[in-house]
Amino acid sequence: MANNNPQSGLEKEQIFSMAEKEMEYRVELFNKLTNACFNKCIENRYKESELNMGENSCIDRCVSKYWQVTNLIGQLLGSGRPPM
Amino acid sequence: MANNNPQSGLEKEQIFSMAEKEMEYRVELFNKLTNACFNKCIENRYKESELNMGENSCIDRCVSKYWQVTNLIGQLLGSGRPPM
Amino acid sequence: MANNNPQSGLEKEQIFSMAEKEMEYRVELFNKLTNACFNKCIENRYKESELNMGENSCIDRCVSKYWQVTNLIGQLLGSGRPPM
Amino acid sequence: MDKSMLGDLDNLPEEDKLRMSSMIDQLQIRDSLRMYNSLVERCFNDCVETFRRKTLDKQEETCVKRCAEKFLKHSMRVGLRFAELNQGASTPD
Amino acid sequence: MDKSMLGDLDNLPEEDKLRMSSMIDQLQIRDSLRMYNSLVERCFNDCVETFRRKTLDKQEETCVKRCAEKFLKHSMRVGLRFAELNQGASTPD
Amino acid sequence: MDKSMLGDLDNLPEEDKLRMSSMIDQLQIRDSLRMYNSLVERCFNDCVETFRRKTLDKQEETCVKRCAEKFLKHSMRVGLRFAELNQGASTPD
Repeated sequence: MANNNPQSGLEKEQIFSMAEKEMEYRVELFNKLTNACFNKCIENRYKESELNMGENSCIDRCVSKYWQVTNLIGQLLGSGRPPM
Repeated sequence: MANNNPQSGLEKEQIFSMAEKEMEYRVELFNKLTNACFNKCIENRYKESELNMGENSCIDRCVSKYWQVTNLIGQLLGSGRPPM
Repeated sequence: MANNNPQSGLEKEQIFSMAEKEMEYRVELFNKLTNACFNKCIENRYKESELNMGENSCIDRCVSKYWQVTNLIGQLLGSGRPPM
Repeated sequence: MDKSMLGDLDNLPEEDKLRMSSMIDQLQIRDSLRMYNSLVERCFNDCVETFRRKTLDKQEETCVKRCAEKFLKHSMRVGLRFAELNQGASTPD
Repeated sequence: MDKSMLGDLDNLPEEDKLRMSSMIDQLQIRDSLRMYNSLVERCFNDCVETFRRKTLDKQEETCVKRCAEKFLKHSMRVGLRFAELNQGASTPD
Repeated sequence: MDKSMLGDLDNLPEEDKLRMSSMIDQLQIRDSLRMYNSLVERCFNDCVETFRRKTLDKQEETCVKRCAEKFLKHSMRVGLRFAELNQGASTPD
């Protein structure tokens, strides 16, 4: 098996494994964000199935603030790694 | 390596991988159902270690209603996939 | 492929797979313990970023009690398996 | 969640692209099954309070449907905003 | 959880049956370790409220034992009902 | 969490040591990403209550920083105590 790729097989495995964890992290971030903003913005009596104007603008601001908290804590953890 | 199976190796991998996810889904459904019904039906002062009659019939109805919610939302998600 | 190891390849796979689950269990135990004791001991107004004396001694006792609950339930589940 | 959120595959060799793409598919299937489970959990918890009978009454059924629909709409909106932030398309207050 | 809930392996070739069965074993081990962890978490949260000493008092110990026993009995009953539903053996209200 | 908590590799053959050590590395990476996610979730939930604007105000920012710092200090202390218990170094009340 000729391997004229600059990366060895082992290095490639590590790249894929890291990429997988990175993706799992993104999926989890998205799910936690979605749940947090649902809890903060949506009244849970469910009088209707549409989002009203107040809920819509709450969602937009909530996503934005959640994002900022992610960045803030990312800086604090001192990692060069961006949250996404 | 003779492969006189109608399914190729790749197809078989996909079947096993799908079966695994399906099983993980069932385990998670069972665990969520168990926790939800414990929260709804069992008084958490733990005055005794037996389930009393009221708790027992609450559990039976709770499982049945949880099941119906699973089906209802399954229909809504438009999937032909049964919840089990 | 000579295999002069007393363990067969399959047995080895099982040992690694068991070790992995055991480690996942420990990580989850540690995370649940950490969260439970944070919820029980730390006031969540965050008036300062230091742990005060009361919080520190609460944490120590909380870890100790959580550990005892782990052991108690381990005995009850009748497993010879130690919680760690 | 939208596939595009999981990363840009354009500058990979063909063989790795395939493998990465299959990895993303696997994650999406797992994620959608989990989402289904947690949507059921949420709507059950919010809508079903009494256990005097073993079938959902009309009111509980309506509540569950609205809960699920509302969550899906919410989730879609969050997805849009999230994608904007990922592309750095942030606007002032 | 009961193995039978995870599916019917009868109409598979022998080799695949083995592999599927080993997969189920793996899931069960992982699930039982998780169950152990979340049972401890629940009973600790419900039963231990004060931290004036580092050992459980008698009352806390009794509470934890009852909590765990009650949860296990509950879980068994849920398993029975769940299996019935899976077999379509549903009866009227 | 500290690597040493995950077990003692000394009495393994060299090849297995490597594999076990790589497994531990993988678990630690996954765990630290999860910890990051749940720290954000916790501090957001505890510190951000109003949505009249789309940027964090000064007070929210301070709260988030303290929350994260406090959690990290807490987590470190728990780690120390946990390690002691694992080594059976328990002292009386």
